[in-house]
Amino acid sequence: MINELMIIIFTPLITGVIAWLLDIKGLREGISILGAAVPLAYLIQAHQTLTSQPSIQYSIVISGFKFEFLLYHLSWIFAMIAGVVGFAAVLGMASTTKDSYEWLFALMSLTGVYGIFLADDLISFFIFWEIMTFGSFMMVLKYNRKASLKYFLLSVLGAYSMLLAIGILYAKVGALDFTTIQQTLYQDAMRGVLGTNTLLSRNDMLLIFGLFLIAFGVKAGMFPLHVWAPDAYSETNQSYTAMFSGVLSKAGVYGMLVIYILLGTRLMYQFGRIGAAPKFGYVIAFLGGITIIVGGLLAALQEDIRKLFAYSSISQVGYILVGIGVGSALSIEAAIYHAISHALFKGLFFLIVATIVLRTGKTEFKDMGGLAEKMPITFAMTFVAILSLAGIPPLVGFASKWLLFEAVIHENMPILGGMIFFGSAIGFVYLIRFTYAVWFGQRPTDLDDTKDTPIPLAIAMGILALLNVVFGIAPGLVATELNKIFGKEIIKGTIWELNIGFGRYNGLLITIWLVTGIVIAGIIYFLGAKVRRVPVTDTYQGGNPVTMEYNLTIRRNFFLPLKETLAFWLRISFDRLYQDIGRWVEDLAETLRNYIYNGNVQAYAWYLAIILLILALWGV
Amino acid sequence: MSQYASLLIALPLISAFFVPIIKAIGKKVVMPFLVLITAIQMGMATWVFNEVYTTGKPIIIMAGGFRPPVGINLYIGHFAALFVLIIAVASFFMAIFSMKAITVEPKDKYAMLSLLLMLGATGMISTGDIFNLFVFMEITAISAYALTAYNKSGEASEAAMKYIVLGGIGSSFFLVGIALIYGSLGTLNMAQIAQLAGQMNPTVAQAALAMLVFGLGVEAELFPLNAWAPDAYQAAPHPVTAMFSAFVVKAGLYALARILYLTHAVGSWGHILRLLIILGTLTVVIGEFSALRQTNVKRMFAYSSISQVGFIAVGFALGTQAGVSASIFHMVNHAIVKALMFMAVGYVALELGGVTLEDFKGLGKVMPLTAFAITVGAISIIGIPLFNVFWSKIQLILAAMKAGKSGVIALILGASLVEAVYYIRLIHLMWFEEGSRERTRIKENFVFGTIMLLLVALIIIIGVAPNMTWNIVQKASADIYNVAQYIKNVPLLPGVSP
Amino acid sequence: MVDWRLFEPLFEFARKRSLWIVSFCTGCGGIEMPPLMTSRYDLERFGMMANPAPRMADLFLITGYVTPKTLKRIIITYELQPDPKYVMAHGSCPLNGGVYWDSYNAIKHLDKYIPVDVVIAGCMPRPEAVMDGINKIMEMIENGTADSWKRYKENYEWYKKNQDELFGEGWREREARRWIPWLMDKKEE
Amino acid sequence: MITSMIGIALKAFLILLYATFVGFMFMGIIRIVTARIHRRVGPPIYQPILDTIKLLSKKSNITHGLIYDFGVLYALGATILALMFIPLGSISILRAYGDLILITFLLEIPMLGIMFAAMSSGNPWAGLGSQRALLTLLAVQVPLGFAIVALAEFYDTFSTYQIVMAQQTAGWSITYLPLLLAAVAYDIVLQAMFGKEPFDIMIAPGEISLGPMVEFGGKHMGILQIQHAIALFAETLFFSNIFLGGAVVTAFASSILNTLASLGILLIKQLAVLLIAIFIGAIFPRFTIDQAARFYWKWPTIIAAAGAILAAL
Repeated sequence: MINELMIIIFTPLITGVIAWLLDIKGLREGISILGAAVPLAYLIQAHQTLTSQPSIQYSIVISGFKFEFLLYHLSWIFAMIAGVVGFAAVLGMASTTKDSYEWLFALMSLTGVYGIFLADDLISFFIFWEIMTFGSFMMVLKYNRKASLKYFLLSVLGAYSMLLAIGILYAKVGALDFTTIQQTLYQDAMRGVLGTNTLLSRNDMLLIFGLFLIAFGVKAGMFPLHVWAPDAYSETNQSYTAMFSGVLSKAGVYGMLVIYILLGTRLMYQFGRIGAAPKFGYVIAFLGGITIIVGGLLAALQEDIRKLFAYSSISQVGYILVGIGVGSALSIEAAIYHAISHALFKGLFFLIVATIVLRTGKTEFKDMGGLAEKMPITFAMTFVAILSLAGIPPLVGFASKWLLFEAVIHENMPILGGMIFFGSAIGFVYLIRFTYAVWFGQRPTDLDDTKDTPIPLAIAMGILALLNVVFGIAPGLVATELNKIFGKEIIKGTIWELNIGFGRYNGLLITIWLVTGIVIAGIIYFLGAKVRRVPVTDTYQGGNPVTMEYNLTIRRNFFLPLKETLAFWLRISFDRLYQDIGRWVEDLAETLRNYIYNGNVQAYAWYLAIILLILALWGV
Repeated sequence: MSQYASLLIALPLISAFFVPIIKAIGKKVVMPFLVLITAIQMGMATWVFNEVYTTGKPIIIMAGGFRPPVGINLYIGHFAALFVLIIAVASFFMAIFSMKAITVEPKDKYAMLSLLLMLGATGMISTGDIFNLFVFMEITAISAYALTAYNKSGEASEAAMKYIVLGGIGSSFFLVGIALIYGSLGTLNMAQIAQLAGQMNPTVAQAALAMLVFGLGVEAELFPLNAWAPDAYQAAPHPVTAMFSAFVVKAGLYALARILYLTHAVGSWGHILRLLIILGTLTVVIGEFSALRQTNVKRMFAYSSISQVGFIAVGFALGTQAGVSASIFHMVNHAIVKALMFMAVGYVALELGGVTLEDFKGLGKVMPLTAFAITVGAISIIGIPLFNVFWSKIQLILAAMKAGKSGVIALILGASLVEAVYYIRLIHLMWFEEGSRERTRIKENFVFGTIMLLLVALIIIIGVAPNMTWNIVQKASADIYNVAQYIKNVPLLPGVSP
Repeated sequence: MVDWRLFEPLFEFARKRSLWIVSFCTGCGGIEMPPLMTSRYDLERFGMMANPAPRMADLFLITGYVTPKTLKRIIITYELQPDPKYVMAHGSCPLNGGVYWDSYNAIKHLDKYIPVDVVIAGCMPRPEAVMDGINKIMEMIENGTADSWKRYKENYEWYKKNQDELFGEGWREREARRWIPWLMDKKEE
Repeated sequence: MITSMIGIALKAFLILLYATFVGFMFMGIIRIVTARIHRRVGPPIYQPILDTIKLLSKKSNITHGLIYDFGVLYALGATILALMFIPLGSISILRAYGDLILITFLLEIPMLGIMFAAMSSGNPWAGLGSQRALLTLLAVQVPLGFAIVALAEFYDTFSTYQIVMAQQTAGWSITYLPLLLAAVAYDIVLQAMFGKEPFDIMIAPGEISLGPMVEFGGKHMGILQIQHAIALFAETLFFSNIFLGGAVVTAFASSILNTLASLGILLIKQLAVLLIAIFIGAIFPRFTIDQAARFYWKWPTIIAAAGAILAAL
């Protein structure tokens, strides 16, 4: 019997390969969508199973390794993120993909993500991590070598760091499955508390933690390892980016949770706490906080839609990291909640960007404007997405952000609190810039015959937009699932209400009163005189007459004052630093080669002599 | 029955000397003859492989019926059976490839030399006598020198010259090492050396081992004894390069590992392991770095091949069974991948007349199948899951970590990052960049395409389902690692001691 | 819809007591505005407020001479204002050309181009005179005679004809285009 | 059930009416006090009401599309929503849900509606004004955030109502050093939230023609006037509640008297907050946007962060 976990994990890959081999237009899309839908269906079904039993397990031995897979509440939630957003992204790709190459690798990365979420031992975790990286890398490679190389190098750096950490753990613990490692390290911590010698030294723990942090930080886009994300997210099929940013970055987040699961107790024992948060978590949280700010500010200064959202993605993942770093049960739940909402709204955003790019063929703000009239459906979706990302009640973005704020601030983290506040404001800032430059204002004449979204994309966006609204109005739906992770009621309240003791949020109530407020405003509005629709040229420009030929909308350098204010900080760039290092390494390599393999046989003979000398002196 | 296995040595040897006669029959028959012989060899190797792995017992062939240590014996254990097969298969594929790839006359010399190369490598792997090992090594080396120079270009002669100088120095020291061992133990039989290794005078043992390692280091391309390799790889005819990478260097590595583990009772064993690890790591790092800015793709692959060899050496030098297993696994995978890639590069060179990066631009449109093969090979070498090299790499890394060599692994992984860079550049170049020259699509040779696809399929099959290969490899590694078993397997003449 | 006629007196009162001014200060009349707004005369007593945006303004104040070039802006700004809107011409120049009576390049009669409710003569009218004018327009609003916006609508053809006679047909488009090359140059710098 | 709902609706209506009225009065007071500082007479206190009536009774209105209308409605709706959550004595309807973070967000989002509407007009001034408004928002967000953090950490609750109740027994927030610092920072932030000098660069009347407001006229502007009034009321009320002790009078036997007394006390506190803002606004010139950002990211942030850290200790 084939286990359902295997079906969940491998269906996308298999369908991807089939779609790639068949390469018949229409058929490949259908197969691929099926490939994304089947795991989702199985996951939804698994929800039933998980109510009666704590987890679903599967294990297999390959190449001397025992691969274990486990579906329990935490992984179910993450897998559902992958399922829903992945499905939507695949639907979107049905409209935007032109060849089967993309299907293969997009679905391969989906398989990778499922594998990561369901893996219950480090080796399968690593393997699927690599599969995911590879799949997404190939998606970028097609569009841009430099971006993909940057992505791949940093990812592989992360992956190798993880491998080293896994290796150290394996060397010390002698096992690779989560359960054993967790128990061993827990016992190790207990040994430490009792004062006996521990299995792993302080330096070991520091090393393992650091390596894992690099590994997961890269994928999550954590500062200062975020530099790949803006390029990689933007230089690929934008429908795929919905998955890339919405789901793949969650693998990094999930990895951070894995740190907690595996090493939490041991690290806590080793390094203690700052205030209420574990010290190691504080590192994550603080880097997350910086990520929010850096990502947000850079997002506001971008001139390319795709880049804006790429940076925005980085910024939003920063929130999640803050939540995870703070490390209380509530904050972790909040972080996961935000992971869900981030996947939903950012997936939606990238599908919107995909639509725009598909229909206009342009990506820069300077070529856009006034599309709201031409693409009303897309704009409606954008509206939902914007409200959600900006954290406007009653959408899901607010519910999760609210939870996160409360969780972080409640743990007495003033500086982090300030950082996340700043982050929410910067969210407004770059969203409005996007809205203004793309949807409003004067429309360049070459966009006059822009069509609205194709149907698969519309369905995909519709799914995500609906979930954005539903999970915002009824946050309890998510909270019940989150509570199952810890097995106790951390977030109380009803389906409409989140109640965490020191704060309450009721999505339904807010919706009702917001509607009431708007109705009141509407009454006043409709009592007034009739309105007349005027064109965009009929605006006040200091009395000057205007025509459509001249651009009235500020499309470039919209936040110039911000740039000026931040001029000092903007000179510091980690991207450049890495590039310099890369160039330096290449030069070194070249010099090295020229010196060593210089083509001179006398020199080569000398090498032999030297080695012989070393052999003699060493005394082997 | 199992005595027929000696034909593995005899057949290429005899047929090599038949080549002039064949030539007399007809010039055109020479290459088909080569293919035929390698095919027969492959058949035999398959049979031997099957025999060894089904019975689980090594095939011991005593030359002239004299039992060792008096007579020379061949020992075709699990490892040898596996590698004899690989050698035969690689030779067979390359023989087919050389039908088109070898254009320079005299082809009969080529056929002869490549048969001798195969013979030498097979002999190195299957011999049970250390002096015999030296002889086979010399056969391999000398035919390799000649084959390197086969293209008769200045570049080729220079490369061959370098190879001869360095190889010559290496083998002379190897011989000195053997002499020392013989002087100390009075035996040349490997099993007996293993038996008696503990009794050796430590100083002599040290010196002898140093010489042996030094000598084999040249063949096994350890840094900095590998200086000949890039030139030779680049200058040699394409099938020869593939053979170098696929089995010649592997034979050297095998010899290194075999001697190393046979003498593990020697007091200074730990030292030599440490030295080997250092050399292996340096090989990896320097090899990868050298490949980084290479514009000649063949040379780039050569450097890459060198660094992979360093990887294997590190695995052997860990001194644990896990390390040996991983190394052998890596050897198998590397042989497959590099055979594929050198063949593909050679094919590109044949069709397009050059192997610089410029020639590779837009290859995906000109020669899609070849480009695909190179891509799969490159991806595999980078170490992506679902491709074969991943498994051996991760096994090796975990083995090294288990042995407490995290620093070394960190260095090696760092070097692997560099590897990713140049392979990705190549892949992007092939598929997504337009060449400066207008080129039409070339109709690819059906046979070569089939061979390449076969190898690609092998890469992916091992990548997706590595279990079978892994089991084979584990048995092979036990063959090398478990010296006690080895001694027991060889029917030493009782009572004969030095 | 609700019949709002019942509330019309309230509305008229509000309109009268809440005149937001958009002022066109090209001429020397502009200098008379600060004393009006500041502590000496303090127009805000009457709920008047200077307002830079014509969309929410009620009273259009033309303070001084009008040239063809400025007239174009005046017309455009006037048309941007929502009804009901009022125009007050300030000083002799808009009334009859004033000292520029024989200038080749000044508009002598503003009310040929847009309707004017109140004209304040004088060169310049002192703030008291302006306040008198404002008082006048307030009265007119109260008794419903400040109906220039209605007149503009009713006699739009005539105003249009006068404007076109002065500037030529399609002057708005032309005027707008005139600036494009200049703006484009600016962009490239 | 029905009766209680009607009761709630009635109460909400009354609160709304009261807030609107007081808000308009506040707007009038701003104008009068500013005038007096300028040594002018100033308009009557009911002037903003007249303005609003005038704007609403305009006979022609323009629109730039659906978002233009919706943004305005959304702004007012969200302001009403925010109002409902802020404790007003003991009579606020949703005070149980009056969460600090929620209210802080709700007080900001009307601006988002206005921005939407303004930008959809396509007027460059509106774009520029929105940009400035957003950057001001960004600038104030840091000290604002720290101030809120300080409060939440000091009282260990996010419920505004509970904070008010705590102040009834323990004294006003500003009597504690951390919260005093927070209050100072918040008050500076309030200056920008009111759109008063020196942080009114976003509307800069002479320079960019009221910025975001440039295209609003007629009933849109009228609705925004109402929104402004309610927002003014809500913001001052929020400040009075969290820093100045709020007001929950229980001295009288009659609940109506209690309510009236509470409202009275609150009104005085709100006026105090408002007057500070007016005084500062009347005597300062305008900061450019980068100056404003640098200012906010320096002193108020330091003050508020100090408050937050002290509160956390």
